[in-house]
This record gives sequence, structure tokens and C-alpha cells, in this order.
Amino acid sequence: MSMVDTLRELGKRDEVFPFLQQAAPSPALDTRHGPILYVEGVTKSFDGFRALDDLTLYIDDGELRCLIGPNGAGKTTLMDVLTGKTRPDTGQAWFGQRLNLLELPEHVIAQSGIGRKFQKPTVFEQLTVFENLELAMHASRGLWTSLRWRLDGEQQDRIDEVLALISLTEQAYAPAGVLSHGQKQWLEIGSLLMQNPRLLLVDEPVAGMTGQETEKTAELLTSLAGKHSVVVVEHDMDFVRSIARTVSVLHQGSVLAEGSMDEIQSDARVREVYLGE
Amino acid sequence: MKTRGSIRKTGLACLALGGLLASGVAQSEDDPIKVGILHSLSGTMAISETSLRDVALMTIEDINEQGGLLGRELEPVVKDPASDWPRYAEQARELIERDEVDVIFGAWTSVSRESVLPVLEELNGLMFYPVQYEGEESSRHIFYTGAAPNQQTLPAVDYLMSERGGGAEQFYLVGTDYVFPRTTNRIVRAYLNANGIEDDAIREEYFPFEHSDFQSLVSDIKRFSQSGQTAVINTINGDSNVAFYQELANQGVDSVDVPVMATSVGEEELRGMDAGPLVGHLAAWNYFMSVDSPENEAFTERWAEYVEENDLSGGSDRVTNDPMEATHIGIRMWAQAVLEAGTSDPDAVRQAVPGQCVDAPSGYEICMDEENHHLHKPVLIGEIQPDGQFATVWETDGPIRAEPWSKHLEGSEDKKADWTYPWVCGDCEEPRYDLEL
Amino acid sequence: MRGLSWKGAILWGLLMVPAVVVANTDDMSADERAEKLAEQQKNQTQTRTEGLSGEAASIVERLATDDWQAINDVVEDLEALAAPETLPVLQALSDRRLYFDERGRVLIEDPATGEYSDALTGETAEVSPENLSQPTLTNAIRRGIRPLIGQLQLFSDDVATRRAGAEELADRPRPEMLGRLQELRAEESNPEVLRLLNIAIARLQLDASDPEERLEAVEVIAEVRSARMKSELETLMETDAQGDPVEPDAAVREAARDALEVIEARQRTARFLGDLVYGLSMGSVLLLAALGLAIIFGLMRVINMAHGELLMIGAYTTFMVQNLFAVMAPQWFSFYLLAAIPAAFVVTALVGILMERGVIRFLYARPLETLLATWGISLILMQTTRVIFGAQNVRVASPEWFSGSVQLMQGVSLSTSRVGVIAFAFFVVALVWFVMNRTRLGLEVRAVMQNREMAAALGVSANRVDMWTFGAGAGVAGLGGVALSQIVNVGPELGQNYIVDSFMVVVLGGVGNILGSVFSALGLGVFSKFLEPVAGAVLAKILLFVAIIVFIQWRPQGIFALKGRAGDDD
Amino acid sequence: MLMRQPFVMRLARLHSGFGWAVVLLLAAFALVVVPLLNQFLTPDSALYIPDWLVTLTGRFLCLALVALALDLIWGYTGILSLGHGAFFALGGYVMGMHLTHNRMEAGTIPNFIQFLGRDDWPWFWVPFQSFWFTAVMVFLVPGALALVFGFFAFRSRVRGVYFAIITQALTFASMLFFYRTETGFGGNTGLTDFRELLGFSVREADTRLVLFMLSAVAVLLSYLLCRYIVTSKLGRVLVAIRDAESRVRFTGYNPLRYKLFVWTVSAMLCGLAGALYVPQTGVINPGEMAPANSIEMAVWVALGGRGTLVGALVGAGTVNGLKTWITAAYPDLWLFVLGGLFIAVTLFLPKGVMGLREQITGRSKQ
Repeated sequence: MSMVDTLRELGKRDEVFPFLQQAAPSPALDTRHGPILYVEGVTKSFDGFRALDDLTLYIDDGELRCLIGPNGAGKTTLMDVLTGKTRPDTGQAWFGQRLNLLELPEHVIAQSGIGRKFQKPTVFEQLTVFENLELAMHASRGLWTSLRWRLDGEQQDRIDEVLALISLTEQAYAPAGVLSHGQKQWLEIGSLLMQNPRLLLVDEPVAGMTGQETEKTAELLTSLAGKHSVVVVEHDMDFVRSIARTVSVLHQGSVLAEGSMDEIQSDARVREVYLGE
Repeated sequence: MKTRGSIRKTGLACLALGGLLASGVAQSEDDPIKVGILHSLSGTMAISETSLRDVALMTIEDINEQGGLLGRELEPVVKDPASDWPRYAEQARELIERDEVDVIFGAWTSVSRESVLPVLEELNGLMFYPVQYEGEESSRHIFYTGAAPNQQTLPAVDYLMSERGGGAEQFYLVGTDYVFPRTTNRIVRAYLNANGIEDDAIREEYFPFEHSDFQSLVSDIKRFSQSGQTAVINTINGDSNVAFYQELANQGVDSVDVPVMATSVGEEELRGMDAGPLVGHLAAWNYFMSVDSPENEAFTERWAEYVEENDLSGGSDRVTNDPMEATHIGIRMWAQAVLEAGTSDPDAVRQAVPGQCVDAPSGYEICMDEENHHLHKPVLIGEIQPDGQFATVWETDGPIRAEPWSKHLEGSEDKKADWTYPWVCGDCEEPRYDLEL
Repeated sequence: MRGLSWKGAILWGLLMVPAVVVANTDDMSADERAEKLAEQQKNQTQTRTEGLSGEAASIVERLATDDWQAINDVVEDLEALAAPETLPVLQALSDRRLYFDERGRVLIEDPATGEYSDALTGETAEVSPENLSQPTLTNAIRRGIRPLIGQLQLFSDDVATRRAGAEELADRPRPEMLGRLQELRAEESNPEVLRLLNIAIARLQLDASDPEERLEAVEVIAEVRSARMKSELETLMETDAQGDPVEPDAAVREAARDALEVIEARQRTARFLGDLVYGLSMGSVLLLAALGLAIIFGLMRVINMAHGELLMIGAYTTFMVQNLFAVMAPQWFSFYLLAAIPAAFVVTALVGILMERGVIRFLYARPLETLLATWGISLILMQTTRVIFGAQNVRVASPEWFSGSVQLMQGVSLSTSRVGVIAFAFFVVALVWFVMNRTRLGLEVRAVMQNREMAAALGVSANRVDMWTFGAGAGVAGLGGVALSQIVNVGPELGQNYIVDSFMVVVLGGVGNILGSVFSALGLGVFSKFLEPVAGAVLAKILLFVAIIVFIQWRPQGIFALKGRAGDDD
Repeated sequence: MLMRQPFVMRLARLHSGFGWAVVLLLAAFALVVVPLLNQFLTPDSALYIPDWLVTLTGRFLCLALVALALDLIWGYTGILSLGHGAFFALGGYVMGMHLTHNRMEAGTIPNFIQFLGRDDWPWFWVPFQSFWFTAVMVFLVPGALALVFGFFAFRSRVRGVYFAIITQALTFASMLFFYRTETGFGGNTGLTDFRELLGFSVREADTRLVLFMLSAVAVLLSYLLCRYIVTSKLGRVLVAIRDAESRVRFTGYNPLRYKLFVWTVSAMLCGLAGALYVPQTGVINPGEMAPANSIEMAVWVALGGRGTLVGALVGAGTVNGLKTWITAAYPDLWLFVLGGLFIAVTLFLPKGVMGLREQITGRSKQ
């Protein structure tokens, strides 16, 4: 492009420059074409070790997808890439049609509607359960608004609702640090719900939960699908079986197989690398 | 002037006696006279100032052993401002307001003195300041027993330029970056200019306190010295000197080719160093421990004895130096003034100190000027010896009068330091003590 | 990224090569030889005369005065006389060993025995020291005496003495001596002495009336390439008020110009090399100061604010060992420094272990709080030192074999102690590298630091390894203290000056990477020395800090980042 | 959504009724009782508050303000700064520059400017003749430095120990910079010998009393401001950042902005403290920027209790009170006491004095 063209380009009134686009990403989410998440040819290596190797994955809007794979298959790294924590060496990752996840900072990705639950439960230990949920509530994240912020009745109700859902109503005003491991998992899921994201990335949600809790979690996650898209990473095969519609198997940084649980279980390659047969 | 001085001296003994007698009657209280000592015992300045506290305590002990003043004991109140300049002001205030001392002996750096000064002015305090300094100051509340620039640095410059001192044509001024070297060098530069040495034959360089890497500087001195007979005026303070002289020796800068004249290297500083690299270089002071005089013999012997009695750290290595002598002189002068005034009230003593004379360890009779609150002091130039002492190579014919405001500086030449009665300080209080008693 | 840092490493390596090469030029060996000769000459100084002849005696007699003019006259007369027998007198005068008593006898002190001998007769004299005075001696007088001594030394049979004399004359030739020097040159057989004499004569002949002689002189001087003679050559190039050259002969001017160019080129090289070498020297000091911290902070992530005090303890241990040697084994005194190395290591390591066991081990999970606690320890250590040793600096003398300097080339010399420090720094780095990479302890340390639980599961006692690692780090800091005691003042506040610098070195080098610290220390040293002539010492340092802060923006992990999936998360 | 509420209401909610009573009582004591006791009692009265004590307390109040500022950033946000001495000193220098203008006779310049070889004020000195300009700069100068430094440091996610070390380098570099005479701020001596402020002599006891009261007001207002911040949702975000910064990011907040905001506010409060401190002390010099000073500030907060605003105030008061007493009574002991305090607090009082009760009851529960 010649210099003149560039200048002309810059002079266009209706041109929306990339750096301006980033400022208001949420309305740009466009899922008219089906998938809410496009991951194409993503590769990431750490000191020669390929954590992700030309990985391609699509998640449809409203889908519940399970990711399984042995340790080191790249599940967590993939989540890191999607949430902006890690930048891949090559490849593309789009949220809807417009949002390039590889260019946005973490908090913008979160604001635009991707929520993440970590493998190790991370809650704000010094804040109360209630405050944890309040902070996560879908609302403006601006500095000044948060300085003058006050809950209205509706929001209060919404928090109470979630508290009930995650069975922490009694502990609402206790610091999150004193919760049990399972409760922390629940609180983190509750925070995710408050965030009301379009896409939930859930890393090992039932680790350390009792059977009953696991069941309840399964119930919750299935109920979310439809309104939200959910990606679950889990080791617990029974749990996966109980919720999964589609399962993707990751191996050495790329997708080895994709399909329903039954299809996967019958896949010879999967049996070889994952089920150890 | 002369007559008045001698009248005073004869009167002094009577006054002392009278004071002793009077004390029984008028001074019914036996409360001790409180004396503040304000020297840093910790922090960077502790290296220099601890000795001043010690010598002050020694001199006070001596006075007490002779029966105190006016029948009252002297009670020293020691503070430690910990090399923190605002703390000097704070503690000076405590000394005067809370401890009610009548006089303070203290401070070393110009900063500490400047920080105490407003407190003295506010509370009408009295301080004796014992260290050579840059001048350009004069206060009713301070007696300066150290040298003004014309009592130390300028004679040293004269010496270096003289045939005897080596006929320096170029000067390299090296100093620590603070007010004393800066002001001194301004005066030196003006003085050199007046003596026909132009600016391109003068180089000036400053370093922070504690600087210890002088490799680049010394190479530059070497290069500079190749274009003419060069002398270095060294106003580096404290520790940095070791590294500086060490580097001079390393790079083969010889005192014969490039003599270095120091204004802040004395016996006490040399004690902490390996004197080897400094040997042959010069320093200008008003007193050396090596001075050969009966007063000095008494002074150094008493000091050694005091160190031993009190088991001071350093033991037999402890030395005397110029600021210690100045402290000693200051306290003795103050004591004489108290006797003469018959009271330790600062306002009275302030008027009695000018004109006091003391047979000082430097071997001269040192007198406080009648006007400017400074001493008349002799200037000695010494060559550093391997044992950390000085061999005097030149001295002035006698004590010279201080010029607190340098006549070589623009803006200062017309200023006068005159604290004779009636004081030229504007709205001073009425004198309570009549000098024509 | 990783490749980049290795490129950086190679760059630094290349920068260091010339320094090593320079250290091996024969310039140095020649000067070393000169130094040795000078040393020998010193030892051979005669401490008494063999009796003076009439004329000499009558002049020397006049030294019994403290009038400096009179002494100057004496020196001038002795110069005119040029009698080698007066050499001991002149040397005694120059060294302040000459006295006179109330009877006007001129006496020479023998520094070895403390005896006095009569200068005129050479016989031992009984005197009471309190009656002795010294003739006035100033640098101006010394300036007259030295060439005279040099000239008289040329009459000696001993080559070393002649060489010393010639050296002095090459430095300060006096026009009056020209004739005599030429005579002596005709008789001289030793090539080195001859070379020096030629220089001395050449410098005097720059004023000769014969242009041939001047040209010859310029050529001799050009060959020496010494900056000392630069100003003399420059005079030849000057023009007078009318714009005519002072030097009428074009060939001489031409030769002088060439010589000047050579000298200036050499000066530029010297300046560059000087900066580089001084930078390396400063860098090695930084390195020694920071290495202990690189272990304690780098590997253990303990922010040890008492690090400076560990350096200080190392330095004070050196002081104590020195005093111990002075009292217990004075004959071995000059080797106290060698004994101080293990002593300092052990003492500081013990202090370190005490700190670790007493305080730090309770705080491993709370790094910011170790910072406060260790700062508290540092205050206590500092004040304890002050109480025990006093606030004043203590004197740590360099042993003889460690003082003096090494000339790398004309205009660039480095003190032996600094050379020693550079060597010592590399020794310590090698030692640390060896321990960390080639010993069981090192293996365990690395295992524990990387994964505490895993190491524990493998049967490594993490607790014990913490203790030893901290002790070793502290011990290395102690070694740094030994080195510092040789180049800076030893006082209670010694460590305070190095704490910020040390942290900068470790952070810049990359926490957890000892090699990184090595490069960052040397780099900082060199960088700051190149900056110093331009910006001044303080501004150079400030700029350095700013540069580090900016650099950390760019590479928060330091020069040598340890990259891994276990990222920076909390 | 966001409900607009009257500011006063929000303010009233900062404390319980009892809390407000205590705050107002303390304010009344500082602003009414102390002046009365100082002005209307004679020195021989038992309740008389001497002038020196007023000034001393005034200075302590300034230091308490620093502790408050440091607590905001360290206690609440978990960012330990070892560079707050620099902001404090900058505020002090700004005020000092104005006071230096006031002390010079028209047409004269101080000696340290003469050292620069010039005979007029440098450009960066000129505007400080105006008090109002100075008053604004007291906040802007430290604020601007904090903003720029903080932006770069937080952007590249320097935190924890690294941040502490870099801030230490910041204050150390500033100290070296101000030590240089060439910099034009009085070099080693700093600025001293102050005489007048707004036409009042700063050496007069009455002016000192007013300065004390101003310091008390400053502490009170700053306390309320900090309280306002930490009790708002913003405050909870700060605590969240302290606990799990990446979680905050994945929740959609941009920690950079929050940290930068509170960091800059903290620096500005320090600047204010410095500006009030200087006329009461009579001198400001680069020594205030020594790293040791900043570390000592951290111990005020740690002793009082991190994350409680009252704790910071209590800590600053306690340590400085101790310091004044011990350096006068047992000068050799001070460093032992201070050092011991550092160790003891970190080992035995991780939550400081204010956490003592919790610590004891917490233990008995277990």
C-alpha cells in the first residue's frame, strides 16, 4: 500500500481501528455462524517441550464439551491460551467471529464473556463468601464505579440465589479462607455463575468432592449448557460420562479423537494412549 | 584594645576567686551547671564525632576535679543525633528546653550546624562549634573554634604556589559533594583567579560521601598534571580518602610531582587507614598531635590517661586532632567566661567569651576575637608520616584572624561579622552583664 | 529469547578478551622488571657514609639548619660537586632520616637498627633523640634532590642502582646535567640503562640548536610513546605571536607531529582499556559482594537484608585474623590473608546458620516478612559490631605481596589488590559452580529449590538442606567481605553500601541464576566505568539504576530468565 | 444497577456509631483540648503541654500519615513499597522550595544555586514562589513519579519481592540524585533555615501549634479517605488483588488500574505528610530518602497491624515514641530495640498489635 493510501485509510471517518475496538469488546461477540470458540493450529512450546501442537478445536454456542487426556496433554495450557495468560507461538483463537483472543489482555477476555475455574480452587480468602460473589457479579469493572458501588435489591437477590445454589448461605459472611476444599470449589463455580459468562472453562471441578457433591456439580453443569457454552476438563471418568455429550481427547498437545463417550471409549488409539490398553 | 585585654586578664583571677566566694552566697542552689554535648555516636559521622564527645567529657571532668565553676559541678548531658541532620535540631531543642543546658558543644558537618542554628536563634541558645568550616556564616549564638577558610585552605594554597611549596601552576580541586568543599572551592577559585591562575588551569570534581572508586579520577589527575606543575586540594571527607590516596599510590602519582593538600585528613582519620600511600602528602590544620609544646604534651598525656581510665575503644591507638583541640579550647574558654561573668547564663557568657585567651596545645596563646566569634589561629602545614602523624613543614608566624565572610567572594566582601555590644543584630535583648564591671 | 541471552553472553565474553590479552603484553613484564629492580635498589640503600672528603663535608655540614633556602643552596652545591660519596646523605635527607643536634653535627639514622651515624665521618654517634632536630624538607627540595640522587646513582657499579638512577633522570632530566649525562652514556654498557639515558638526553636535546640533534631527540621520544613527553612535543608544534612555528625546522615538526599522533592513539587505547579494566575491577567487586546473595536470594528466595552485614562480618573476621597473626605468628604475618579466607567463610557461615535456624526458617512461606526480619537482624549485627569494635573504622593492612600495582600498559595500571580481587572473584565463582553442579550437596540443593515436596519424598531433608544452603550463601558473602577489606574501609556500616547494589546485580542477572549474576555484575561495572567520564560517578550510578528499572520492564526475569510452564503466578 | 446515594450517607456508613464517637473524640482532643492545654495553662501545671511536645506530636502525626498511606498499598493491596521515603521527601522538598523562596531576600539566591555557577533561580525553582502552586505540587510531584513508575512496574507485572527491591532502588537512586549539588536542590545539606510560611514565622510556637492542628486535620481527612476507599467495592478488589491477582484478572478486572490508583493515592498522601513535616522540622535533605527510612516505615505498619488503618496509626506512634525516648535515654540500645522489634513482630505478631486479640482468641479456639 502506498503512503497516500495509508493516509487516506487513516482519514476515513468510519474506520474503526483495532486499538479502538479493544475498548468495547463485549457487543462484538458474534456467534451467528455457530461456533462460539475457534481454535486453529495453535502451537506453544516451553523450552523445547511442545505443550500444544497444532491444536484445532471448535466449540459450538451452548455446547457442553469435555476435554480429557493424560497429564501433559496440554489441557491446562489450552485454557491458559484461551484466557490470555499464555500467548501461543503460532495459530489462531477466536471468540465468536470477531474477538481475537490472542490479542486481548486477560481482563478484557474475561469481560467479554469467558469465565474460568482453576484446577486449584482460587478464591479470595480474606473476603467473605458474599463479597467473593459480589466482586464476580456481572457489572462494570471500572475504577470509579467500584469506588461508589452499592448493591441494589435485585443484585442482592441474585447473590442470595447463587448462595443457595452452591449451598453456602450459612457461610455467606465467613471469610472464604475457612471453607473446605469442596466448598471452595463450589464458591468458585458460584463466582463463575455470577460473572454470567458466555463460555465457561472449568478445570477439574470435582477434584476433592464427595460423591454427593460431585453429583450436584454434574447436575449444575448440565443445566448451564444451552444458555452457556461449557468446556470441562476432568480426570474423573465417571463424572465425564455422567455429563458429557461430546468429548475431545487431547494427546501430546493436539486433539486425538472427538465424539461421544461411547465412540471415544471404542477408539483404539484412545485406548492405547489414555486408557492404557 | 590591648589595655583592656590586660586589665581583663588581671581581673580574671580575682573574678574567679570572687565567683567562688559569691557562689556560696548568691548561688544558694548547688544545682550543677548543665552542659549539652551534641555529637553523633552512631551513623556515618560517629567515626569523627565520638572522639569529640570523649574529649569534651574529659575537659569537663578536669574542670570538675578543680572544683567546678562558681562552686557548681558541671553536668554533661550527652545526646546522640545518629548522623541524622534533623535530629540535631530536635535534640538541640530538647537540650535547651527540657534539659535546660546553658551551653552546647557540638555538631561537625555544616549541615548539622545549619540545622541547629534556627533552634539556637529561637531559644536564645549558645553553642561552640569545633570544626573547620567554609565560613559565609556568622551568628550571635555560635562561637566557631574551628578554622575559617582563610585560616586553613587559603594559606595552604599560598604555600603550594610558593617556591618553597613547589610552585604549583595548576590546581585540581577534589571534594566530597557538600557545602564545605563547594564553598571552600569557590573561595579558592576566586583566590586563585586573583593570583593569576586562570580557570583553565583549575579543575574541580566532586564525589558523594563513601565513594570508594577513584580510578577514573586519578587517571584524569595524571593527564592534567602533564601540562604543568599541579597541586591537588583535597576536601574529600572521611572514608573516601583511603581509597583516593590508595589509588594515587597505585597509579604512581607521587607527592613530589603532584602534592595533595588535604583539609579534612587528620590524625583520627589516619588511624583507620593504612598511612602508607599517603606518606609525603600534605594537610593544613591549626594543630597537630606532633606539635612540640608543653601544653600539647600535657594535653596528649591527659588524653592517653583518660582513654585508659575509661577503657575507650581503640585504647592506646587513640590520638588527638585539630577538632579535639578546638573542642578543648572551646570548653576552657567558656569556663573562663562563666567565671568572669559570674554566671552561666548564656546571654552573659556570650558577652564574656570574646577576648578570652587560652594557652592552647598548638603552642600558641589562642584568643577569641573581640568581634566575630571566631578564634585567632595559627596555620600549620604538615607532611603525613608513615606512623599516621604529621611533620610540620611550614607554619604561619602567629595566629591569624578569621574572615568568616570571605573577601574573595562576590557578595560577601562587604559583609561584616561584628557581635560587639551594642550588637548589630537588630532587636537583641538588653545586655544583662556589664563588661565594664 | 533464550538464544538472545546466549548471544549476550558471547558478547560479554568477547569484551573481556582484550583485557586478558593486554594483561599479557610485554609492557607489563618490562615494568615488572623495573619494579623489582627498584625494590632491590631500595634494599641496597646505604645507611651511612664512608666518611666525606673535605669539600663535600663542608657542604653537608651546612645542612644543620631549618632554613629551607639554605638547604636548597646545599642541594645546589652538592649538585655542582656531584660526589657519589654524598649519596647516603641525600637519601637520608629525602627519606627524613637526617638529623642534626644542638652541636651542629649532621646525623643519619639507620631505620633498621635505630642507630645514628655522623654524616661527615661515617662513625656511629651516641645521641639522645630528644636533642635532635630535622632540617626542613619540602617537596620542592625533594624535587631537587631526586635527580641528583639519580645522577649520583649512575656512578655506581651496581646495575640495579644505575638503572634506578637512569629511570629517575628519564623522568626529571635537568638541563645542567646534559654534559655529564652524555659522558656517562659513553661509558654505559647495560642496554636498559642506556635506553633510559637516551630518553633523558633526548628530552634535554629538544632545545638543542642543531636541528639534527633535535630531530634525533624527537625520534627517540617518539619511540618511547610516553604521554609524559606529550607536552614537550606539543611545544614544538606551537606557533608564536606572528603565527610562525616555534620550531624552524620542518623535518623536526613533521617528526614531532607523527610522534604526537602515535602518542595520542596510544592514549585513546589506554583510556578505553582503562575504562574496561576498571570496569571489570568494579564488576568483580560487585560480583563478590553479590554472589552470596545470588545463592540466598536467588536459590532460596530469602530476601536477606542482612547480607551487607555478612560482608561486614567477613571483613571484621579478616581484621581479627590479621591481629591474631600479628600477636601469635608475626613471622607469618604476610600470609594472614590466606588464613582469613577459610576463617571468614566459617564465621559468616555460622552466623548465617544461626540466622536461619533462629529466625528465617519460620518465615519461608512469607517472603516479604523475611525482608523485615532480616533487616532487623542487620541492625542488630551492625550495632553489636559497633559495641565490640567501636564506631570507627578498623585498619586492615594489605600484606606486602598484595600491595603495589600492575601496569597493564602505559597509563593503565591496576592495583595488585584489585587484580587479586578479580582473580578471587573468579575463584569463588568457580568454587560455587563446582559445589552446585558437581557435588551431592549441590544436587540436593537444586532438588529442594526446584521442588521441595518431591525432594522430601526422595529422602532429602529439606530442612537440613535449607540450613546448609543458607550457611553456604552466608559463607560466600564472608568471602566477599575478605575481598572488600582489601579495597575499602572496614567499619560497622561497610555492608550498607553494598546491599542495594547486590540486589540489583541479582535481579538483573536473573534470580536463581548464578551465571546471570556474574554477567550482570561485570556488565554493570564496565557500563558504569564507561559512563563515568561522561556523566560523573553519581549520575552514572543513577543512570544505571534507571537502566535496570527499564530493563526489568523489558525482561522482568533478568538477563538469564529461567523459563518454564510454571510461570509467574501467585 | 449503580445506585446514586448522597455522599454524606456513604460517609456516615464508614463507621458504626461507636466508631464515629471515638474518631470525633480523638479529633476534638487534637484540635481543641491540646491547643487549650498548651495555650492557657502555665508550665507548672500538671496538664500543661509544652511547645516542644506539640511540635513533636505534630511530626508524629505526619509520620502516622505516612504509615496510613503505606498501609493502603501494603496492608490492603499486598504491595510492599520500600520507596515511600522518596514520596515523603518529595512532598517535603516541594514545601521546602517554597519556604526557601520565603527566606531569601528579594534578588538573592541560596549558596547551593550559586554553586551551579548562576546568579538567578533556575526555571524549576521559579514557580514555587507561589504558595498555591506549591500546595498543588505537594500532591502532583510525588503523584506523578508514582504514576509513571507504577505504570511501568505494574504493567510488566513486577510484584512481591521484586517490586519491593525495585522501589528500594527507586528511593536509593532518588537519594543519590538529590545528593548531587548539580541537581539544584541543595545537595547534601538539603533545604534548611526556614523562616516564614504565608507570612507567619515557622519558628514561633503559635505557628507550630497551628501546624500541629493542620497535621491532625490532614491525618483525620486522610484516614476518612482511606476508610472510604477500603470499605468500598474498590477496597474489596484491592484485597482480592492481594489474595489472588490472576483470579481478579480472570474475573474481568484490570488490576493495573486499581493498583495504579491506590499506589498514586498512597504516594500523594505521603507527599502531603512530607509537606507538613518539613516546616515543623525545619530541614529536608536527601537523607530522608535513605532506604533504611523506608524500611522503618514498613515496621510501623507491621507492628500496628497490616490491613487495619488504625493499626498503621498506632504502629507509627509507638515506634516513633519509643525511638524518641530510647535514643535520648539509652542511645546505644536503639538499634537493638528496633532490630528486635522487626524480628519479634514478624515472628510473633504477624497481624500486629491490632491482630493480637484475634490471635489470642483464635489460638484458644484451636
